[in-house]
Amino acid sequence: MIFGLSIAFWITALFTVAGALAAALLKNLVHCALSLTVTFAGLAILFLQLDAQFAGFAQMLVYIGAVAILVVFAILLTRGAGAPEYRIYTSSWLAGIAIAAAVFALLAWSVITSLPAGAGSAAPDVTVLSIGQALMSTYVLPLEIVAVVLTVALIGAVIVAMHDKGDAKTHEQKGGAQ
Amino acid sequence: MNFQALTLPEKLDQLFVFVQHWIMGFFPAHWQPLVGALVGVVGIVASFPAIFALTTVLERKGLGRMQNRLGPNRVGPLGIFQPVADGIKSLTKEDIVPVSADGVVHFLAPVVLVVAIFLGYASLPIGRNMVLVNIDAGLLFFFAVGASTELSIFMAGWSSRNKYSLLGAMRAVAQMISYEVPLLMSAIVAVMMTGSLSTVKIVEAQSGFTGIFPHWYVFTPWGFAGFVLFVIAALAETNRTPFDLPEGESELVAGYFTEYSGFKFALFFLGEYLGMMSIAGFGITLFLGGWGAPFSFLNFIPSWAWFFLKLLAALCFFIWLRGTLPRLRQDQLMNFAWKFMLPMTLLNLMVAAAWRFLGDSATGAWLRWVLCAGVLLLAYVGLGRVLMRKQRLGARSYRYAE
Amino acid sequence: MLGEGIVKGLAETAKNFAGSFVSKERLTTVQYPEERVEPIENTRDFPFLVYDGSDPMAGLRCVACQICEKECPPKCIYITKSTDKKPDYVGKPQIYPARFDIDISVCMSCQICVEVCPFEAIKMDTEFELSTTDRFEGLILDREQLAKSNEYYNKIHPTEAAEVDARLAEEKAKVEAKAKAAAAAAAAKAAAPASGETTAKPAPQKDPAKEPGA
Amino acid sequence: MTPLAGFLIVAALVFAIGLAVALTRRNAIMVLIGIELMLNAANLNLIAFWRFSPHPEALTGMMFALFSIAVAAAEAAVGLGLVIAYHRHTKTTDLDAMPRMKG
Repeated sequence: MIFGLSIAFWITALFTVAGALAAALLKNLVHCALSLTVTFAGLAILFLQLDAQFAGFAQMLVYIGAVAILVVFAILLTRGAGAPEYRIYTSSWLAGIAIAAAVFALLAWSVITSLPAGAGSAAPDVTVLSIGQALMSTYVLPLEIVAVVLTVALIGAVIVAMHDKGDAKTHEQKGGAQ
Repeated sequence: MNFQALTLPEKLDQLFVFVQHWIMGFFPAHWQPLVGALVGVVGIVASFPAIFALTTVLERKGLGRMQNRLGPNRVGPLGIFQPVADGIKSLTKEDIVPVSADGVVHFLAPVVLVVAIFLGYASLPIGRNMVLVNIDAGLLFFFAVGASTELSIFMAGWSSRNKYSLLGAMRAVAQMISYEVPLLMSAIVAVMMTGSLSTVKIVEAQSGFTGIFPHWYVFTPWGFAGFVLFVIAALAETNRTPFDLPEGESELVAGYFTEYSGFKFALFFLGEYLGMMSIAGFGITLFLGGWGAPFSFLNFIPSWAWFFLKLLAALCFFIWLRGTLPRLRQDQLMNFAWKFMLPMTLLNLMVAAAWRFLGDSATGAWLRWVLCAGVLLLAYVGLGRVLMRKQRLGARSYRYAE
Repeated sequence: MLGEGIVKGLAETAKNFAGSFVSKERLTTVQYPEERVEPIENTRDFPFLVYDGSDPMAGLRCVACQICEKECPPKCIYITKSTDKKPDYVGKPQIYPARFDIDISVCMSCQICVEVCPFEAIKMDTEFELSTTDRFEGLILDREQLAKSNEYYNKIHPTEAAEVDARLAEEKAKVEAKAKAAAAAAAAKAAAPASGETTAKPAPQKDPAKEPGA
Repeated sequence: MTPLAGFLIVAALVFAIGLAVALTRRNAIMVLIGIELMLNAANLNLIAFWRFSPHPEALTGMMFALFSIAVAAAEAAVGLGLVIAYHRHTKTTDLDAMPRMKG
């Protein structure tokens, strides 16, 4: 659908990066979580622009519907919702920025200097049916392993976050159950 | 398709499709897809809020009658212009934002809610050939978009800096996430039978008739169970009675929109009813044959009329429930979700799979009917007994804040 | 069985819903501005001042004793005493209220002002359509707005008003009898120069344990 | 810039920001947010490479992204559960104040 970078791509990319930047820079943790959601939504729209409908909707469902809520719950449960009065960056922030900048420089350099990819094939005909069939045939082993991982994560998260009395189990269950 | 060649019922059926094409004809070919989409969007944005207005009157009058009152009857004949008066009032009311509120988030919350809910209508088939975007993963799109309403509710509750708002929002989010699992699981049986996530294909799979009776999924054991579970989960998802704890006015003033007034409050109100209508619309699509007629001899009535009639019936049922049931307690709510809804939906998935593989032959048809209905009924009675005896749905347990 | 109660409840509301269309006696609604329910006799909302005769300001029973102002729990009564005196219903010169305001946005309709009034001057009204466009000044009722005739009082609370009237008439008769006796006594010793017949006239004392009304 | 390069640059930016967040913020939840950003950037890369590959019908990149989303959800649940459990014991989510976590 999108060959040549359209206006839609640039707008979405802008929102995605702006959301990520806001998440990095804002003081209030809840604001960070909300701007993180903007990034998630932007990435989902980028997936849709890449004709990956199923992945885009899965991204929305899992990240906006579950992970963002989970993060917000965790922030409120750890009483981090107010703006912190002390500095928000670690003492070694300069090194962190330097490493991140170096990584970005490396990635961008390799992207720009690499051989231009082909113009791309026509939009692939990927239906949910074909994804389901692939999941159930070629990728059945990874699927089962992911199922086990999710179950283990579900139980693990419940046990880790559980009170001794066993009554704080409501919110962690949901992230894993998606 | 040639409009002239169709019979009168077919003309009526495709009326709005032809209007859309007629409007599109005024524009150059390059612009036509955009214009067509815009016309569809305008249609949805105009028609569903109109039904919302109608629903508010129906709800207030219906609830009144259930309590042996008259309900609103002042504005216009029999009070049918009440929503106009309500709209004018909420538009002209002062918009109050608490001093300590987080202004930007407070403003964005109702907007995000209404936008997300309107997006969900995109893949809802409201008539033959009447769906805004016919995408392959239409149902997934609805659930994906619906998931973002939770965040907007959290935004509303958190940004108000009010303990009632925050408590209401946390209740709403916990409830919506808990019931999203059974909602998805109960919807999946219809997807399993159709073999597609496309809402249009799901409706088409139910459009046949045996004698005069339609092939709706609700007329099968797994379909009926799925439908009931879907309705319960949908009630919880839209914060309707008996699952309206987030707005429990006796304890939380008005829940997450306590600090909203004027037009923003109206947006929340609109969002709530639009969410109710979209989820009812998807329930109709999944289990009640979408825009299909309930009897084969009623096929001459336009498909969109059937959809809206079913939608109105569903809304009336929601109102009826609201007039009947008291509010659940938080522990009952959570126990019901995880100890009743989840096992039942999982079992229903297995029953649907068994139904699919028992086949359609003459002997198999009877066998699978008895088997599937028996398993579901047994599970329902058994699970109900266990939960009632252990009083999981009744015992009071206390939790204290740390 | 699980869900049994829900079905029963749904049947009950459906019965009510259908019944409200069939039998009109189910509906308790009264179409208020057009139809009105006659208020029951003990209805009360805000206090008013009773006057006798035809001139509201001249006939006020209130003597500005300020007991009600002191007793009022939410402190919604404001009284200024007059500097001059005017005769009350028995003809005795009394102070009268130069200003008597009640803030009905504060008043809680407790009726304590009525209970403590020794002069039967303040009573509870039944008028409830008091909305104004000015929520500050419009809800402070002054002397002129508060003054209502004894006939009006008789109309809204007939039993209670009859009792009050009887008691007042009795007292007035007693005072008049006493005055007449005093006059007769004065006439009897007309030969001797009379000295201070006013001191002989006792003030109308009231029984403190008076009935609060029917 | 080719379309692929555009998506890759966006992914690289998001990845770098996520890395910066994970390395510089003091709050443990923010570190998890940074990790989520990096995972998302990787997903975008996977999908972009899948879309512009010679044979997108093979679905390999898309599947990888789907599995990555599922694993990321599990990671978020466990990670946040750990943060909550740690907060319950020490009443802090500040990484600079977690000396006992040093191995």
